[in-house]
Amino acid sequence: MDNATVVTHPHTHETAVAAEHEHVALPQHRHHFETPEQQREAGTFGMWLFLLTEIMFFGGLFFAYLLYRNWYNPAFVAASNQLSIPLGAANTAILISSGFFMALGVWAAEVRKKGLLVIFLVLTTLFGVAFLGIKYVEYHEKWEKHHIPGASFDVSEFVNPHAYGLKEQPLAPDMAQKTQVFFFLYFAMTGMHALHMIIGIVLLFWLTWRANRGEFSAGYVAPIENFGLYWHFVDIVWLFLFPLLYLINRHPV
Amino acid sequence: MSATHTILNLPDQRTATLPKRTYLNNEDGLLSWLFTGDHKRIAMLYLISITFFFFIGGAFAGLIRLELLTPQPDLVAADTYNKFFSMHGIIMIFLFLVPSVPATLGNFLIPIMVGTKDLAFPKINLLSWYLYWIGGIFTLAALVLGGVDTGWTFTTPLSTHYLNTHVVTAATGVFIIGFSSIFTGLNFIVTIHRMRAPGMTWFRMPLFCWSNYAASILMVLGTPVLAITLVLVALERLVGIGVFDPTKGGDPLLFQHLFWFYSHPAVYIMILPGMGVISEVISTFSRKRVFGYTAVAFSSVAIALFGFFVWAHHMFIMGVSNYSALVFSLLTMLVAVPSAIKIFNWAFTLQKGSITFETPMLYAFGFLGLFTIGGMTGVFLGALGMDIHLTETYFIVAHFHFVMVGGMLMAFLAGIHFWWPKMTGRMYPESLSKLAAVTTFIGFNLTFLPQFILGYLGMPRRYHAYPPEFQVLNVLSTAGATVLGVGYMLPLLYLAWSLKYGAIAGNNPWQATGLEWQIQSPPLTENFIEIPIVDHEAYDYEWLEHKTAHEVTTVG
Amino acid sequence: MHISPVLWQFLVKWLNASALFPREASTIAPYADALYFFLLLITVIGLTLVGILIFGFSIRYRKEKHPVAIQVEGSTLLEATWTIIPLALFLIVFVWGALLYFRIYNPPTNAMNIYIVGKQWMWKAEHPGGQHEINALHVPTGRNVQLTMISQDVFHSFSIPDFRVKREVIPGRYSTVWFNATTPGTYHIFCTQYCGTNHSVMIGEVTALSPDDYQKWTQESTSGMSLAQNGERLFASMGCNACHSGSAAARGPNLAGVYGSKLQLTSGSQVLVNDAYLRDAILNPSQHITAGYAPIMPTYQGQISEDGLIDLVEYIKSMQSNYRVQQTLTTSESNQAAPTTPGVVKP
Amino acid sequence: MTEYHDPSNVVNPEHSDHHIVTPVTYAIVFVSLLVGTAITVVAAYIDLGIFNPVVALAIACTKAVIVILFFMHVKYQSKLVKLTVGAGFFTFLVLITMTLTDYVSRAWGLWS
Repeated sequence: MDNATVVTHPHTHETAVAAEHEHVALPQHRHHFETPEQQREAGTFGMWLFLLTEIMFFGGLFFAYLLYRNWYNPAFVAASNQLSIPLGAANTAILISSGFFMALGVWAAEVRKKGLLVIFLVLTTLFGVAFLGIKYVEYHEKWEKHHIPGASFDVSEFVNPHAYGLKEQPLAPDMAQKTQVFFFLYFAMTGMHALHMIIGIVLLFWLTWRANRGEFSAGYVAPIENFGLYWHFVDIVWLFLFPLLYLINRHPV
Repeated sequence: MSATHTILNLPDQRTATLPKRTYLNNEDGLLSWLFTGDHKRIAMLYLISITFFFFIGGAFAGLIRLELLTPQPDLVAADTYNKFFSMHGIIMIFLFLVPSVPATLGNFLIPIMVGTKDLAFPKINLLSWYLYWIGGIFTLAALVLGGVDTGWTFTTPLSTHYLNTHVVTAATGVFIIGFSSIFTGLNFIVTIHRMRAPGMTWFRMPLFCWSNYAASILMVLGTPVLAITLVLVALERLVGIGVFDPTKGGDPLLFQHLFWFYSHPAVYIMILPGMGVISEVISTFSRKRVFGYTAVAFSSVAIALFGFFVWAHHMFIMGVSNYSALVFSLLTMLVAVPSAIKIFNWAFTLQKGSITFETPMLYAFGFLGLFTIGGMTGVFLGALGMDIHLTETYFIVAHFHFVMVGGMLMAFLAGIHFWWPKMTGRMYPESLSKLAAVTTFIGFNLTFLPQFILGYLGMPRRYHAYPPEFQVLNVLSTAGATVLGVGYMLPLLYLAWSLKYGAIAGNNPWQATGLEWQIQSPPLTENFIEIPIVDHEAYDYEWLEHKTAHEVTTVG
Repeated sequence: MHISPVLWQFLVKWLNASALFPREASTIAPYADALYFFLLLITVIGLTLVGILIFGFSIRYRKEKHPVAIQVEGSTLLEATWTIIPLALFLIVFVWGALLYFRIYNPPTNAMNIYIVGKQWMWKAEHPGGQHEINALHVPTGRNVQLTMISQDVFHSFSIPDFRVKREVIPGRYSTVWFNATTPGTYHIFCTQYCGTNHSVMIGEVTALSPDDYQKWTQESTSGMSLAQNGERLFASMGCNACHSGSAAARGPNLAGVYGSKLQLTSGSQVLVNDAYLRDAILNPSQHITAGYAPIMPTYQGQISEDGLIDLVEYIKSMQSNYRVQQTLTTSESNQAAPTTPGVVKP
Repeated sequence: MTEYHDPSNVVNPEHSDHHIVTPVTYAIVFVSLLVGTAITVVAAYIDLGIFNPVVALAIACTKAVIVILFFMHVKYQSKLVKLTVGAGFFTFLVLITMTLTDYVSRAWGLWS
């Protein structure tokens, strides 16, 4: 391996662990990188660039939301009030917990504790699945109330809320139609988020399996780290989605 | 210094032999190509792929010009014609122009130029090629299943509610190609930041790396917006949810904003790498460092940065507010300046040089002339009041063909000829290729100059039939397209011929200074036997002379 | 030359019939052409400059003459020159272009108004006097003509190259353009925004007539009912007059004289009542509730065509008093009250 | 630097050391995120006028910054990564503000 001949640089690492893996030729080290350090930094940087594309990807949706929320504010308020805050808040907490365990997983990999790493990854997965489960319950409710945009969309609940036992102001028919725009954005944004979660969970299964074989407890932690970045990014998207979609004008009118 | 050290000698070319072991014969078999991680092999795969799509797109261009030979709609039916220009646009832009220089020359050269063994993520690089093909197959499927007639711009609500062609298939194709482009850009950025050889500082990098770096930033930040826009178009079409549908409260202009947020920077994605090629070629054949290296380098980055601020100039007459139009017009004028800087810097690179006129140089001269016209006519369109009359006419068609074909394609051909010896180890036939360069230039001008006049006369773009008084100019344009077609067929033939029969090139036939010319051609799979330590500036011809002299003495 | 006389004649005719420069047929055209020639001039100068530099250097410093290159790093002075001069030129172009833009898109207040409805694949022109045209437009010379345009389906673009005016015709929103034709004659109308299969047949002709001829034309081609009259009939048949009766107890605001006024909305903002506002208030009433009224008006989205909306808008614009509204209310068969003329094309 | 062989980029300003964040830090971050969530829900029920969305977004941004800095280790990363994150949000803001110039100014002259 070419990194064996590398001149050792005068730099010393703060932690013994890091310094140790510096000089070990890892099997995962790819030939075109001169040092594992270079490989790790390239990996992190690449992952961040990928997350940049994700920011812009969701950015388009966020702008559409911003525009229509301003144009059709009463419809957005009324439709938003149909979402369940307890479920949304619970999901936020669940997702934060999932992210917390992911962060702990990265730590466990860095200090080379295989058992802990596997446990944390499993916990991350469990919380992720729980999030999707609650999301399914919410989606199902929308399905039953005909709040899914499309041919079967029903606005009667917004035109005549008192008949449905709601304490909302009734919307004029033309404004009530615009609730469909809200629900479309709701489904597009949370759906896109859920899709990212599903991809993440599939990756988590794979990573857990590899972690269980001890691949990440010998100093090679890049996949765990980079997946962690992805997972936290998905969290961040939700941190914005929750207030924007669930908490529009909740105070009593 | 004496004249004996100039390009005249080509010292290593006369005695050159093909190296025994190269990236081309390192492994054998189709699978070794399909599963390769080698950036040079992936570049060659890309080169073959984009050539394939270029000629499909070119065939559509030919059919369009043929239909426009007469004012009457006589060759094909209206919707067939619409499918032709839609396919021409989609294929040429997403499958040819966007990946053209970055994915072929960039892939091949950037790792060598910065002095490393491969791109940072070889597997992602290969994945990018596969995504390109999956996207390409979706596009071809849309074509084979019956075509798509949205135009490459997918304008809503036409694309979402009024057409019954394969819009979703084509949009899926473009969506996937977008990711291919993102991965290429991402790889370049990481490689240039993280993998430079010792001593290869930012300001020692060849300008080709700078311009590809700038284009990569645009790819990474712009493409995802196109992706989400196409997702919304597909959803609107499939479910009918109304974000872009005015009858349901949506704003069709929102689509335009999101679409052009990518598609204007995409223009710079296409042209910037071409500018990089021109810098290399002009410097090499005038034996001189690029005039104002730093200015050229920074102008690339400036174009990339400003490129994100000007998209609404595609929408001046589409109902954006007048105040917003003012802002965007002003910013458009600013983005024109870096391009002007580049042109003059290239021109002054020639000053006090020692100029030779090999084929790449001829293409580069063509580029300078045509890009000047293309750029200046861009100013016509950026000026608010002028844009009203000119937009959506043949003027705009001529303008972007001057930039894209006259600029980018000329640069691409310059680059292909320039690095052909490095990529294949063999020279192209010089006189034939000069003929091709001149033919292309003449054919191009004959095709597209009449279109400026047509545009000012008001002939709208995407017209299947037109009033008879426009015929003379259209006939000229079609005649030019024929010449242009010949100009493009020639390189395909003689470059293929040269693979077997071309003269052996040797390591450095042009006596150029880039790191890629200091290694064998074709290069080894790992590029460098040992990682070079860079101790000279880019385009340092005196360094090269010393090095060559030194080599001669040691060998002798 | 042994070119056959027939072929020669054909060639001459062909070349004579072809155009190289569009006619200048509106007051705006000379302004647009002036900027165009200025831009052409700086393009030619720039191109010549680049050409002289390239060919000059290529001849002067070709290898045969200049075998050894002299390395030059760059020159801040030169680079500043070719940064600042283009920038200055482009800024001049920007200001000039902006002035032209506002000249074309800010209609003068005294312009006569014609409505244009674009649909796949035809142009409908509706004159206030009730003349309807398809793929044709008759205008008088020497008068400011404003076009208020809307699309029924997709984006179209209304372009008259000889007038140098063009504007996108947008679904769901009025857009305007104006011109003042100078020379009688016929000129092309093109749809320049790609709008589907028959995009290239969405063309028409604008006929500029001298004021006398125009007068004659209006009288000959009238359908017998002006837009406002059509609107009045619609106003009654759709039941608008039930609420907008103008009486003090009415459930809807008084519409007489509302056009051009500033209206106080329940949202607290003030809005200028123009064509676009009236149209939107019919389709999306809840966003435009006049202060003091309840949001009870139903939406007419999907129940009324763009032509019908134009009739209504034109009617409300012309309303000076509520006398006729109240008249129609008291007539039980208000629908037949308005005269019907054979040949009226109603959507 | 030119002569010196520096494959790991250690003297490169774009380089930073590999820093291991401790579970204690993570726990503090975790708790503060939960608290932030609670505050944002409570704030939604209080009528603050136009400040409701402002508060909600401010809290969301704070939480996002905390996640980025600690969970995603940006605080301990090189300038390059910090710049990259900044560039992403900058471009997002360009998209929003430049598009808004159109939407905001469309009604100018009609509204007073």
